[in-house]
Amino acid sequence: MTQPLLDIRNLHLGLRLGRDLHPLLNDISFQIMPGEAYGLVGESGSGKSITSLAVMGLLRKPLSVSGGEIIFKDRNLLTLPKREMRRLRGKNVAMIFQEPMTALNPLSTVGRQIAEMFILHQGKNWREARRLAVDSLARVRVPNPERRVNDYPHQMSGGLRQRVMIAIALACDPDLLIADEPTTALDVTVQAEVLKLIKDLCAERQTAVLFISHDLGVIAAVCQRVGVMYAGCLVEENSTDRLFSDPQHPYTRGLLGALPRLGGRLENGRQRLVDIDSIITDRSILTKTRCIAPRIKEGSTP
Amino acid sequence: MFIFTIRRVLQTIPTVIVAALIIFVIFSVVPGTFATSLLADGKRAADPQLIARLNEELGLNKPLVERFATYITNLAHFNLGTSFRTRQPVINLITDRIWASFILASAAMMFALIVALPLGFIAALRPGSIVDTATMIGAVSGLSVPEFWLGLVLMYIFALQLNWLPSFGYGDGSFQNLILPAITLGVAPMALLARTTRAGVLDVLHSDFIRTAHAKGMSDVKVMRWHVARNALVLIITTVGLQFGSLVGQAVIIEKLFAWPGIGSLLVDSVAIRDIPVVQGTILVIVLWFLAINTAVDLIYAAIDPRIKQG
Amino acid sequence: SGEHYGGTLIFTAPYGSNFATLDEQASPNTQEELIAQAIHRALYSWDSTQNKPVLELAASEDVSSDGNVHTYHLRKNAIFHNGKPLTADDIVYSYKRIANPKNAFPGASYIAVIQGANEYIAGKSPDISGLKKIDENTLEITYTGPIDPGFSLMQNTTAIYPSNVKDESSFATHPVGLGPFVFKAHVPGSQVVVEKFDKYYKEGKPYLDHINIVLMAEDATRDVAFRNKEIDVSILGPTHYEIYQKDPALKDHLLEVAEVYTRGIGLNPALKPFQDKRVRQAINYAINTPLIVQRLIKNKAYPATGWLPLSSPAFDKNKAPYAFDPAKAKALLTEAGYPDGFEFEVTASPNESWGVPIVEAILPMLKKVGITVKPKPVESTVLGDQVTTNNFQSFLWSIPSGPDPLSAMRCFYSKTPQSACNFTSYASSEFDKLFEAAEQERDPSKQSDLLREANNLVQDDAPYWFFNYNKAVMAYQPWVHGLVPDANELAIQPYDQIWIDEIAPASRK
Amino acid sequence: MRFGFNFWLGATLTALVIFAGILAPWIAPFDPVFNADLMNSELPPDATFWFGTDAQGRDVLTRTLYGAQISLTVGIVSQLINSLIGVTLGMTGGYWGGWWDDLVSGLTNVMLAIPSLIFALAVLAVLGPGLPSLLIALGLTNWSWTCRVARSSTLSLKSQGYVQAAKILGYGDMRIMFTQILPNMMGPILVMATLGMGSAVLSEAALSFIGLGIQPPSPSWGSMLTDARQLIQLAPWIAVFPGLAIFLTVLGFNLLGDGLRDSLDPHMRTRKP
Amino acid sequence: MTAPILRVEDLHVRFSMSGGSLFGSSRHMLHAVNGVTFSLAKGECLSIVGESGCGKTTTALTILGLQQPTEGTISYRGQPFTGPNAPTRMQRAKAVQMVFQDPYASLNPRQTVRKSLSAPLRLHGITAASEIEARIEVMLKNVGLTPEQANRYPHEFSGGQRQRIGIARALILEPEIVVLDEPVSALDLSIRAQIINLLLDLKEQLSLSYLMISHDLSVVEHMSDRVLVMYFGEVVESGGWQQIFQTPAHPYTRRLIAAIPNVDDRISTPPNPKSRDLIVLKNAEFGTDTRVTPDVFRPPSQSKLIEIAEQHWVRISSV
Ligand SMILES: Nc1ncnc2c1ncn2[C@@H]1O[C@H](COP(=O)(O)OP(=O)(O)OP(=O)(O)O)[C@@H](O)[C@H]1O
Ligand SMILES: Nc1ncnc2c1ncn2[C@@H]1O[C@H](COP(=O)(O)OP(=O)(O)OP(=O)(O)O)[C@@H](O)[C@H]1O
Ligand SMILES: [Mg+2]
Ligand SMILES: [Mg+2]
Ligand code: NI
Repeated sequence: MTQPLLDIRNLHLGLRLGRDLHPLLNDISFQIMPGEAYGLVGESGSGKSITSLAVMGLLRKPLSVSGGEIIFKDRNLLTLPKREMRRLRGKNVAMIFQEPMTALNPLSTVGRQIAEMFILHQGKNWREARRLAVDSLARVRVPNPERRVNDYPHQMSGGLRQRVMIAIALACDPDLLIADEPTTALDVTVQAEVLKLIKDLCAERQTAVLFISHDLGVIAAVCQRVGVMYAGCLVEENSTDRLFSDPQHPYTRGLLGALPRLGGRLENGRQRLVDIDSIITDRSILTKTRCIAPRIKEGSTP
Repeated sequence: MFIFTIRRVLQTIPTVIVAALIIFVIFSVVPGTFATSLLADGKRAADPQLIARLNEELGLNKPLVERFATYITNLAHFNLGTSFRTRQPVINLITDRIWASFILASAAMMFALIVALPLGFIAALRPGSIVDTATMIGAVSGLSVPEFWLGLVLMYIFALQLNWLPSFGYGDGSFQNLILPAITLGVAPMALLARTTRAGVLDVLHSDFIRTAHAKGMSDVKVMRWHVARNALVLIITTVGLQFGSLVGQAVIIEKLFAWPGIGSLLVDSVAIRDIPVVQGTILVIVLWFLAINTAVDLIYAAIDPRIKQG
Repeated sequence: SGEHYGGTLIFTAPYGSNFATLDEQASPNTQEELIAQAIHRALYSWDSTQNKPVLELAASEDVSSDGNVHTYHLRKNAIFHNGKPLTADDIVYSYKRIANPKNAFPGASYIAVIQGANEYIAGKSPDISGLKKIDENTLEITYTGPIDPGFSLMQNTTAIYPSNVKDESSFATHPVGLGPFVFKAHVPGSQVVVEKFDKYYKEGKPYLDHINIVLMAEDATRDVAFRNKEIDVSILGPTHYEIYQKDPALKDHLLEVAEVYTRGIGLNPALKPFQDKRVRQAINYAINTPLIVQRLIKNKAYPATGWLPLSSPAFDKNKAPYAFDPAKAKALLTEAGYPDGFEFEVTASPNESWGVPIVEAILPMLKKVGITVKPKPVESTVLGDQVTTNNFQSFLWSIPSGPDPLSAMRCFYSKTPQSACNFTSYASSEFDKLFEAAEQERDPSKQSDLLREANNLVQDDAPYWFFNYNKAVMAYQPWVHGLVPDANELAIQPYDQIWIDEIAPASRK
Repeated sequence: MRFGFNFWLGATLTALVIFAGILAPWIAPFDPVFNADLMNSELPPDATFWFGTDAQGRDVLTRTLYGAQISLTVGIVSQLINSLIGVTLGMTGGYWGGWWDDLVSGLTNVMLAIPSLIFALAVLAVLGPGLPSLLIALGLTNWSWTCRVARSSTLSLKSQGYVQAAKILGYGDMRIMFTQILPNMMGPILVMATLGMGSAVLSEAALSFIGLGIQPPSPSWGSMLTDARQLIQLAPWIAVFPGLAIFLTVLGFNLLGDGLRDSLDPHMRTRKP
Repeated sequence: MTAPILRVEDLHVRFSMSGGSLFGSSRHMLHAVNGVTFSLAKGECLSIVGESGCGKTTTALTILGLQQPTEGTISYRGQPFTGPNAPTRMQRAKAVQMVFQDPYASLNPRQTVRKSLSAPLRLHGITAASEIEARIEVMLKNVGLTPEQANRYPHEFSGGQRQRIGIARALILEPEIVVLDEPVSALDLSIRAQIINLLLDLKEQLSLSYLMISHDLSVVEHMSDRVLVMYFGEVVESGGWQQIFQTPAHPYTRRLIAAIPNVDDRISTPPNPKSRDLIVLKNAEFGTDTRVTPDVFRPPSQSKLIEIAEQHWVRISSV
C-alpha cells in the first residue's frame, strides 16, 4: 500500500474556556490516500468542520488541538512553524467553503481573488496572475472567462460563485482539497454540475479530496470511502459501497433509514421513515460512551 | 456612475427645501426681534417710532406667508438675503468665514482619523486585550468631557504652562493657531470613530471571506492590506461622513472659546441679536455642507463598493 | 515725557465674537465703538479729566444767548483718510445720513436734539432745518432747547463721514474717517487692523504704528491669552479681578473706573405689593448689598446708594445707602400687610454681575423675610424686549446713568414713556417738580443740587432695589502707557494717546 | 445573555448616580438653594463642606447630589422622547413602506443635516430657557439616529418567520408592531438610548455654556460646570466635582450601552458548548 | 378524491423593479409567477418543485394573502380569496396556515411557547382560560411535545422541537390548508425523518390539505399526492407523484430528477425497477431550452399545457 497523503492520528480537539477544556473531538483517526475522495458525514455539530479547520490550521481562539497528530506528506502540521504552514495552505492543501455568497470578498473582482493565489504561491506579477486567473476560470468551465474575471461576486449566480471558489482552491494544483459542504446552498441541478466538476478535476490530476457533507446522497456521488461522525467521534468508517449496503453502527443505520429515497416509495402507500431517536433511544448514552465503544472500522464485523 | 451621481445630487433637493422651511418657521417664531435687540440696549430710549420704521424697512411687518414666499424665491435665485445688522448680503458674511470653518473641521477630522484608525485597528485585532480596553475606555472618556472644559484645559496646559502654542484665534491662519481648537473639536469624533473602526474591523475579521483569505495561505499583513482594510473602510466611511458633515455645526462652542472666526460663532452671535437672515443662511449652509459631504461619501462608497451602483 | 513712537498694540474686543459692521453710524454697540475710536471722530468728544464733553472737530463755538444756536468753527487741519479736508458739508451729510428714515440708524435719536430732525426722521421734510452751513468751515446748528449738545454729538454713532464717497455701502467694509488710524484689514470674526494716519490733525499723534483689535468674547480665553502675553489689554470679570489683584505679577497694572451704569432690580407697580413704597423699601433693607458686591462680584462694583453713579456730577457723597436690616424689612412688610411675604419673578439675563447669579444670591436673603423670589432667565436680547414692553414683574438690568445727570434722571420723569427708560413707570409729582426745575436751570451747580435732591427722592421711594455701580477694570501689560479711566466705557480708550515702551516683546515692535 | 466587565462597570456607575439622585433629599447635608450664605462662599473642601462651597456659598456636595436628579431627568426623559419619536416613525416607516417611509426617511435626513445643538438652541429660544423646554429641545433633536436604527431593525424583522406567521394568524398591523417587532428590537434601541443619555447630559452642559441651560437656582451639573469655569484657578473644586460627576455618568451610560451592544452582538458572544 | 377546496386560476404576480435611469422612473416588470393554475383537494398533499427563484414562495404567499396577485383568482370553497371580496386576515387565518422553513427565525424569541399558541386563540375570540389550556395541551401532544414544555422560550429547544412548535402554531386555529415552505430543509438529517413522519401523521389525523414547497425531490416523492413542477414562473409539468417521478415528460423535470445524488446509485440492486422509465417526447416540442436562463423581465413565450395522460399535464411550445 502506498503512503497516505493525510494521516490524522488520534486527534483531540476542544474548546478552551479559561482553564477548562470542553472536548469537541475525541480521538479522531483516519487516512486519505493520494487521489482518493474521502467523505465525512454526520449530524450537525458533530465536528466535521472543525476537523477540517484543524487540518488547515485555521482554528480560532477558543478552539485548540489538545492531542494527536496530523501528518501530511510526512510532516506533522500541528508542529509546523507558522510560516511553513502558511506556505502549505492554498498551495498544497486548499479548501472550499460552504457559503459561496460570503466566502468571496464582495469588494474585489473574482479575477483578483483568483490571481492572489498565483502571487502568493508562484511569485507572479499582477498581470501574469490575472492571465492565469482567466485560465483558471476556463478550467472550472465558466463561460466567457475573459469577461467574467472582471465581475464582482454579486454579479454572479450561486453556481458560478462556487466555481470561482473551486478555481481558487485548485489554482495551485493542491495535493489535498478540503470541501466543506460545498453544495448545500445550491439548487439540485447546479449542485449536480458542481459535484461533477469537482470529481472530474480531481480525477484529472489525482487530487485527494476530503469531502464534508451531511447529505449522504452527495457523499455517495463523490467519495470512495466514508467516515461517519457522531458527537465528536468517528463512529464508523468504510468504503462507500459497503457502508451504504451494510451499515454497522446504529447511528449510521439510522441515518440511512431516515433518508427518504428517490424511487423508494411504494406504488400505493409509503413506509414510515426510520426515526433515529427510536433506534438510539437514549442519545446521551452515545454521547457519554462516545468513542469508548469500539469503532467500527473497515473490514471488521461487530 | 454619472447617472448615479446626478441622481444622488438631485435627491438632496427636497431635503434642502424641507430644512429651509423648518429653519424659517422656527426662527420666525423666536421671541425678540432684531429691532428691539438693536435699539433696546438700555443705553438710550427704545424709540417705538424707530422700531416700527426699522421693522418696515426690514420687511418684518409683513405676514409670515409673504415673508416665506420672498425667502423661497430668493433662495431659488441662490440669494440668501441681506443681513439686518450689517446690511450686507448674507452670502458675503458666510464666505468670509467658511474657510476658517472648513479648515477647522478638516483639521479636526484629520486628527480624529489619524488617532482613531490605528487605535480602532489595534483594538479590533486584540479584542479583550489591555490595549482594547484602554482604547475603549479612553474613547468613551473622550465622549464624556464637555468640549469647553477640554478646550480650557488644553489651553492652560499648552499655551499657558508649556507656552508651546498660541491660546486663541485665527492669527494669520497659521497651523499653530489651528492645533488646539482642532484637537478639542476632534476628540468626540475621534472617540466615535475609534469605536466604529473597532466594530467595523471586527465585523470584517469575522466574515467568511477572511477565512478564505487565510485558507489561501495569505499572511496576516497581506490579509489586512488586501481584504480587511478596504472592507472595513466601507463600514467606517459612513461614520466619517456623518461626523465630518456635522463638525461645522458642532464647532459653535469651540469657535467661541478659541475666538475662531468660523460660521458657528457667526451663527450664535446672529441668533443673539436676531439677525434672522444670517441665522437662516448660516444654518442652510451648514445643512448644505452636511449634505454635500454625505453625498460625496455616498459616491465614494459607490466607487469602492460595486454592489451599490446597482441600487 | 518719554513717549515712544512706533509699535503695535494688541487690543481686545470683549463684547462678542463678531464685529457686526464697520459702519459705525449703523451700530449701537460698544463692540464697534472700539474700532470707531481709532478710525472716526465726532463733533464732540468726552474729556475724562474734566468729566464732560468737549469740542473735537471744531476749534471753537459761539453760543447764542438763549443757548439754542451753536455756531461751530471747524478745524482747518482735519483731513479724512481719503484725503478730503473736513468741511461743514461733511457734518451736514453725516447727520442727514444718520437720521435718514431709509437707514433707520440707531444714532438718529441723538440727532433728534437738532431742530427739525424729528420731521426729517419721520420723512416729512427733505432737510434738517436746524443744520445750516455758513461757509466751508463754519456750521450753525439750532437745537431744540438750551441743552448741552455735547452729550449727544460726542457719541461714536454720530461720527463724521466724508461726503465724497459715492458708494455708501462701502462704509461697512472700508470705513473712512478723521481719526488717528486708517483702516487696514478686517478678518471677519477674528480681528480688525488699523494703521497710523500720518495726517492726523493732532500734532505728534498717534504714537502707535498699528493697532490690532482682536475679538475675544470668552473671559477664560482672554485670561490665558493675557497671561501668555498674546494681548496687551484685557477687560476683567469679577473673578479674574480678584485673581489679578492677588497676583503680584499682575496687580500693579490694573486700571479701574466707576462706570456710569447703575444696576438693580426694577419693580413693576403693576404687581400689587410693589405699589406700596414700604414693600419696595423692605426689599432694599432685606438684601445685604455690600456682601453680594464683596463676595460675588469680588468688589468689582460699588454698592449703590441711589440712581446717580459715583462719577456723576450730581452724586451725593453724604447719602447713606439702605442698611442691611432684615428686622426692619420684616416690620415694613407687616406694616404693609404682607406679614407672610409674597412671591415675585425676576426676569434676568445670564450676566454674572447683574444677572441670574445675583438673583440666586438674593433669593435666600429675601426668603428670610418671607419673600419668595423666582428667577426667570431670558436671553439678553429678550430681556431688553421684555423690559421695554413692560412685560415683567421685576427685572434685573444694568442701565446707563450718566454721564449727563439730567438725562439719567429723566428716566423717572412721569412724562417719559415706559419704553423709553422709565421702566418702572415711576410717577411722582414731587419728583416732576424738581426735575422740571433742573431742566430750566442753566447754572450747572444749582442744576446739580436739584438733581441730587431728585435722586434722593427716588432712592427713598425705591422703585428699584439699588444694587451697584459698575467698576470697570482693565488689565494691561506693563509696557502699555497712556490708558485713561473713562467713566463712560472703560474699554474705549483714546488710542492716539497710547504708546508702548521698549520692554514690549518683539512681536509688538 | 452574558455581560462583560464594561457592562457591569457601566451599570454600577449608573446605579450609583441614580441612587445619588433619588436619595439626595435624605443624604445631602444642606438645602441646595436656600442654604446659601455668601459669608461661606468659595470655601475649599473641609469637614463641614466635603466638596467645598460655590460662589454663592452653597454646598457643592449637596448641589452635586441634587444635580444628579436634573441630569438624570435630562438624560432619561429626553431619551424617552427621542426613542418614542424615533421608534414610532422608524417602525411604522419600515413596516408600511411606501410614501410614509419616504416621508420618514426624508425627515430623518433633514434632522440629521440640521446641527442638533443649533436646533436645540432654536427650540430653547422659542420656548424660553428652563427644564421643560430643555427636555423638549433635546427630545426633539436627536431622534434621527434612533429612527434609522428602528427602521432598519423593522425592515429585517419584518421578513422574519414569526412576523409573517403573525400576519397569517390574523394579527393586525398595530398588534404585530407592538407584540412582534417592538420587543425584538428593544436591544439596539436601548443601546441607542443609553448612548444618547450620555450625550444629552453633555448637551445640557453645552447649552448652559451658551446660557440656555437649566433654570437657576436648581443645580444641574452642566450649569454648575459652566458657572465654575471662571473660577478654575480660584476655587477649582467647584468645577471638579460636577465635572467628575458628568464624566462618570456619561462614562457609565456609554459603558452600559457598549456592554449591551457587545452582549447583543453575536460576534462578541463567547459560545458555550 | 373529493372536490377541490382551493382553486388557483391563471395566477400572475409581477414585481416592478425600479431601474437605474435618472429619476428611477423606468420600471421593469419582474415576472415572478406566470399563469399558474392548480387546485387542491381535501386531504391532499400537493407539492410545488422547481429551482430557486422560480416563484414557488410567491405563489404560496399569494394564497396566504401576503402578496397581491397581479392577475388571476384564488378561491377557497367557492369563495373568492382575492379581489375586492377577499376575506380579512382574521377570516383567512382559519382557512390557511403556514409552516416556515427556518425553525430558528419562525418563533418570536421573546414569547414562550404558551404565549405563541394562546395569543392567536385569544385573537380569534377564544378567551376561556380552560379552553385555551385544553387546546394547547392537545396540540402539543399532537406534535409530540409535553405540556410542561409550554412555558419555555424558543431558544431552549432544538431545531426539530422548534419546528414542531411551528407546526403546532400553524394548526392551533384548526385550518384546513397548511402551506409548508421547505418544512425540513433547514433541519438536520436525523430530525428530518421525525418531522416528515409527524406531518404525514397529522395530515391523516386531522385530514389536512398540504401545499408543500420544496426542492428536495426525495422528500417530495415521499410526501406528495400530486406534484407541480415550476420553471421560471410557469408550471411546466403537473401530475400524480408516480407520473412525475416514474414517467417525467418535460426535459426540465427529467433534468431535475437526474440531478439528485442518490445513495441508491451505490447500491447494486435498485429497489424499484420501474423508476426512470421515461416516456419520450421530442425535445423540440417543448420550445424552452432549459439550459438557457429565461429572462425574468420579459413575458414568457407562447406555450400551452397538454394532457399526456390522465391528470398528467406538460407544457409544450405552441408556436
Ligand atoms: N468557534 C467556536 N467556538 C465554540 N464552539 C465551536 C466553535 N466552532 C465550533 N464549535 C463547536 O464545535 C462543535 C463542532 O462544530 P462543527 O462546526 O465542526 O460541526 P459540523 O459537523 O461542521 O456541523 P454542521 O454540519 O452544522 O456544519 C459544535 O458543537 C460547535 O458548537
Ligand atoms: N417582494 C419582492 N420584490 C421583488 N421581487 C421579488 C419579491 N419577492 C420575490 N421576488 C422575485 O420573484 C421571483 C420568485 O421568487 P420566489 O421567492 O417565489 O422564488 P422561490 O421559488 O420560492 O425560490 P426559493 O426556492 O429560493 O425560495 C424571484 O426572482 C424573486 O427574486
Ligand atoms: Mg460545518
Ligand atoms: Mg422560496
Ligand atoms: Ni458578520
